[in-house]
Amino acid sequence: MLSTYLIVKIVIILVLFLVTLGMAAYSTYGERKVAAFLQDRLGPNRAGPFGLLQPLADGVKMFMKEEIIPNTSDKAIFILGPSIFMVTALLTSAVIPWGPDIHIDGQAYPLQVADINIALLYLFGIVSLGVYGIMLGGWASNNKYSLLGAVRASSQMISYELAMGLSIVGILMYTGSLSLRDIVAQQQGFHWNVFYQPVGFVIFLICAFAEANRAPFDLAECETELIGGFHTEYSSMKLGLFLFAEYIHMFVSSAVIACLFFGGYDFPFIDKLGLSPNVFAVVGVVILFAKIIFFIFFFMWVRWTIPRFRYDQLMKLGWQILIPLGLANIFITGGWLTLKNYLNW
Amino acid sequence: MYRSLTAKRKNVSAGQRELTFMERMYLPAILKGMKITIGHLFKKKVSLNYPEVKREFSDFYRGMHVLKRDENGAENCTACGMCALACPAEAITIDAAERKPGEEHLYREEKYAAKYEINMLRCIYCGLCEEACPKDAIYLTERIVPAYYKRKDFIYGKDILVEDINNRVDITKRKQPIKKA
Amino acid sequence: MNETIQSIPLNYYIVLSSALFCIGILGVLVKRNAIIMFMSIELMLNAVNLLLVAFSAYSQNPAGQTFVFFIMIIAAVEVAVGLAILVMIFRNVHSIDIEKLQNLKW
Amino acid sequence: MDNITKTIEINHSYILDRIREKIGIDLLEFDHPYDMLTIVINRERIIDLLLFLKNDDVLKFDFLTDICGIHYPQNEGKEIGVIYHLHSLINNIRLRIKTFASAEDPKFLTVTPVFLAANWMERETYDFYGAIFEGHPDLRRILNMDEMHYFPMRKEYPLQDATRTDKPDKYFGR
Amino acid sequence: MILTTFYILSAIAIVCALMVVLSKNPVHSVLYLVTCFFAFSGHYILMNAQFLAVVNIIVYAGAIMVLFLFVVMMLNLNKQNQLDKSNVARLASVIGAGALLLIIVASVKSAELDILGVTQLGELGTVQAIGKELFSTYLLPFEISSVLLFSAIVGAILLGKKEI
Amino acid sequence: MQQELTNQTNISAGNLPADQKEKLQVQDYNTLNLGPTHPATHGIFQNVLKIDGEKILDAEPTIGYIHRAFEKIAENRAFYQVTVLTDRLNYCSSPINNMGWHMTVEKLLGVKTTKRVDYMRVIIMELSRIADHLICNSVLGVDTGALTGFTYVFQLREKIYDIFEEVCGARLTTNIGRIGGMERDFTSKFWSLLKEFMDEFPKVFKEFDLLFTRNRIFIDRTKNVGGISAERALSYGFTGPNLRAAGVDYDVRVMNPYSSYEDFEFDVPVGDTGDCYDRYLVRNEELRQSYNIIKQAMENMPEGRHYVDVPEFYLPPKQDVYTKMEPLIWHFKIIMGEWPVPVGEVYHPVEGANGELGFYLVSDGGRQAYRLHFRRPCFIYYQAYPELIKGGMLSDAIVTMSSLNVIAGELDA
Repeated sequence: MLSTYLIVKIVIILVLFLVTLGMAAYSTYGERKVAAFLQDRLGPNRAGPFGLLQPLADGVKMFMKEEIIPNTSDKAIFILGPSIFMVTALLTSAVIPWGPDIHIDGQAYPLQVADINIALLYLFGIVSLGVYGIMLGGWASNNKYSLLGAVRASSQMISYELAMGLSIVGILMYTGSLSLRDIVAQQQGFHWNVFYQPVGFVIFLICAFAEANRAPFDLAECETELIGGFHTEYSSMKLGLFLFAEYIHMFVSSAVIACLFFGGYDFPFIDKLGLSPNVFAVVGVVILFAKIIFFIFFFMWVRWTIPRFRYDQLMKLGWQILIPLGLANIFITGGWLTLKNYLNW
Repeated sequence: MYRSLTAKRKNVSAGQRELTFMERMYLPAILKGMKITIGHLFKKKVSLNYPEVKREFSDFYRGMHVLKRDENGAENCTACGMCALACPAEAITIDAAERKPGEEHLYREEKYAAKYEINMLRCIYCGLCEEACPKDAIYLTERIVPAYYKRKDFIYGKDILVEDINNRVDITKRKQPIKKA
Repeated sequence: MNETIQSIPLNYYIVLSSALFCIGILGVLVKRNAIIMFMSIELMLNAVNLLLVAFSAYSQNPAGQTFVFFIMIIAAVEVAVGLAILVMIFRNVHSIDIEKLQNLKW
Repeated sequence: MDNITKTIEINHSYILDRIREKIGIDLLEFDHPYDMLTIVINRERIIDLLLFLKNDDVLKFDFLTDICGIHYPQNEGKEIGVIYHLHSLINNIRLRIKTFASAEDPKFLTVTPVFLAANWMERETYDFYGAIFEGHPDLRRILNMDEMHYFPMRKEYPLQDATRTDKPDKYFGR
Repeated sequence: MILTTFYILSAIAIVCALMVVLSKNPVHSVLYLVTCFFAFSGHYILMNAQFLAVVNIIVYAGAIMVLFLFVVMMLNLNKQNQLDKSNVARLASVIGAGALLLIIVASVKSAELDILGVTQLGELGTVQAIGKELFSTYLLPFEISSVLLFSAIVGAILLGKKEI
Repeated sequence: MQQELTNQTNISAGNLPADQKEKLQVQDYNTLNLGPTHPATHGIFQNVLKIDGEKILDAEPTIGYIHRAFEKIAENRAFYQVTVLTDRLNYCSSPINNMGWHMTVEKLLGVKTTKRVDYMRVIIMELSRIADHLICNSVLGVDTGALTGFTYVFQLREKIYDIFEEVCGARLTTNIGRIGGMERDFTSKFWSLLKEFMDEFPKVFKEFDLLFTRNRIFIDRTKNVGGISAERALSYGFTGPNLRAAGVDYDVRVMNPYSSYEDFEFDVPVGDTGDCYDRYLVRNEELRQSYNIIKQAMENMPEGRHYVDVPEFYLPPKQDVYTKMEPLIWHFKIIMGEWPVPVGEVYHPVEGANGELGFYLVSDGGRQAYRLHFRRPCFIYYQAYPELIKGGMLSDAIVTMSSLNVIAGELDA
């Protein structure tokens, strides 16, 4: 029994790893294609049909490029930076429930790497470590633009983590669990949290943008001001890691949004179809991925539409608007729950 | 503010309304913008697949030069030096030579350019040489000068500039229409 | 996880914590860089945390873990204010060498 | 349109009279080439004149359009010239002022205190012609490199330095 | 297996702690300390204190050390700014710290710790358990700590401002 | 007492060793090289910023990286060859520069152009003004982080360049028109292209407008950023949209009409505060006005020849040159520059896309100008840049730079 369990877990981890990388790779392609289409351009269309092999070509290009480490940089940290960024980005996907349980030999296996009871806290812990990658990378480059980018990124991520935490507290109060699995399970049957926590959702969405360093919060790399921000001095695969990690971040953020607010693998009336458990699981995974892809597209769509904030405006938005809003959300949720308890609904 | 200088003054800054509350919430502009951008998702794309599809040049496009021959295949250029004089970039070098008997099929007039070089690195494609030419000899065409690795490759001599006798370059469209007197 | 207590005697944790604590003291004593000293103090706090958690676990008393929680709060507070002071000192004196920060008035 | 009545009133002779009458600057020459009043004054009086023109209630030459230098090698003692173009926006009338100095002593007074715009234009003039503007806050070369030891727009310097070897004619079509 | 994990984590913790003190570059010190805190979190997990383990990472690694790193970067403390005490002072401090360690270890050795006769780890470290404890027994300190945090925010902002 | 006070205040500095004392003076800020090759400079020039964190304490612009000695070259080139130099001043709107130069020479010669030539020129000039303003405003969008609006209006600019190509054969460095008129009459293809552009412009521009004008993020980024008062702006020699944004309705087209601008109905948009947002609004309004001017010019285009007789400069028709003796001699004389020109000096301002573009031409009667000075608006107003960005954030510096529309070609000449 244990061995099947282990095998299933390992398979899930491997598949998840590959899927994450694949999603990130095709997000780069998608980003370019979406940007191009939104801008009346064609986008990549040379490598393969419709340019579908473009991520491969990009990868090859990244690997073949000359590796440049600035002479004045702190070499160990210079290499450490993108690595940390990549690892933390990958780690977050461990706690996301990718679908309903799969049944093998009458035994249910959750499609999840680890169902820990403090999954949300774990997410926060890992996300807060992502700052190190950017900060160290930016600092070690020994370039003023990189440093400015690093400073911007770190203060931005720390500030928005706060608001993000507050936005989730509402959900916690509502669901009473820190486990993503429980949270998703509670939303089955179209009881999506987004209907009960709309404010929390908006705050979380904005913070997800900020945490993933996406426009309009891409101040850290802000090509017109800081040239490349923290990755100005990076080249070759180390740059690739930074860029890749950003897309992984986006993928995971989308997954978390889908799980927290959009019922994860739930879809209206899917539970009424009476599908067999394994088909149900597959359909659930597909549904979750559809949601994720929609949110990735949404990320891109927003990025290619609006201007970015200025540093002080960003801070102001985070501290003066989102955090009070998050607090208010907690208050209202708490009041509502108390009322509900009181009236025994 | 400063005194008005003309009656055509129109203040555009004061004309802007204050942002409404909704607009201050960022959302309407963002949503409107997103509507616009999503609308473009399905529009016809304007970029061309370059090497396969090429954009149409105008009839007067100022690209690579050509030294014309007349209808008998003799070179029009008479090495008068007008083009070199008119060239603001000093890109043209000409050495003149006398036509020898028996070369009438090669050169139209008694004098011809033994050496005619245009340095394509200096050339700014302004078209003044074409305008200065009194002999219907030099024209800019819609061909494009390719890139090379070496500077000396950009110095085009007569071997490149003079049109191939079997493969004429058509410049009739860029010639001035004949004025009715 | 429940076998932890059987396999690791509490003494081990006490020795580990005291070692880390002493390293913290060493850092405070050796360094002149105020920030490193500060970090050493954090290390000491953490050594204490570890010990508290160990005691709490070995005595099945949640109070220890609650204390750790409070220590973390205090550490955060201390770091926020302390680093702000350090930054201000650096602005005025352009150094965070404690040997240069001896005079109270400047 | 009161602008029109004013332009009739403020014609060239009126400006000249007013300058003479109010501050008594010795106008060395004046002319109206292409309908623009051009006056030549002593270089010492430029600040007085510009200050007066700027602050005068009627004339209001409050816009410094341009400063540029000029070099007349054959005019002995007046080789280097600095030319100011002023514009009275209210009256819509333009004025050209010229001052001259010798090439040995090309000293002029800066008008930066009167018009902030003069700063870089004077630097440019210094850069090209070597006109030294006394009192200028930051008289350095602006367009050319600092190591340059001559003033390239003076007529004695040809367009191309015949002695340079880094750009062989062969590659530049000459 | 548990014991091995303990040894590995302890080794990481001690080596990193030493490197915090020994490394020349403050940024390296910060990184070593972060690694050290990870080892601490590992220990917490060993002792079934998951909540504290995660909070340790979030608060220490994710916030406090980032703040340190931030300040080190902002003040641009490079190697040339690295300051050390004289050799005599260093020797004295090593001896002092070593002596302290000796005393503690010696005293622990003689102490009788069997009084804590617990052999099973309960569900002490879960969020629920800690939360219950915090919001019942330690409610007052918990609320006061929020005041403390608030005053720290105010204080840090006041101190950080250039001109008040 | 005084001594004591200073002692007390300097006590921290007094305690420091000598090398750190120096640091004390310089370390209150950090320097940041914005340029020469920074993406936001849109050209090559440098700003050494003194920054404290993100705040800018001071700036020191250094220019001249692409100085090409145009004024010296112009003294060694015949008049008709100077046109290609003007192409390279403000390369976003070279036709205006070309026309300005042609009109300067015409003024020197005392030539009066016909209405048809004037109107043709007005169409070309306003098109290039549209191209320039579109680029400036959309690049302002790019510098605030929104690339998409840029790509939309860039298509319009491409259309304008197609039109230029149809007139003169080149897109960017146009060398359009000749002294005395245009080199050739507008073709039917030109008219259809122009009509297509006129049909499309309002639609695309509306989208652009919707993307930015009322977007709070954009407004926050640009409002009260890089503002300047009217008095300071005048003193700094601001012209064009930048001066108008500060509230002075000075427009050369209205004040000193050239090329029959007095025939057209258009407004002079002004702003209030001279900040980036006002500059953006003024440019946007000018786009509409330019569009209207082109419309009027298209409607009222008079019949006639596309050039006037300037035997000194306008080349005779090629057909005559090939066949007749007299035009051939003319042709040679024009190219050789053997026609005498009047001795004199002339200043001719035109409303360039960035402001008053002036040509000060001193002629000694020879083939070449004795002295030709370009009054480049960018060069003059760029010196106000440090003042505009002082006290702002780094992002403000970028936005201010792009909304000033500093173009390196014009800056350095």
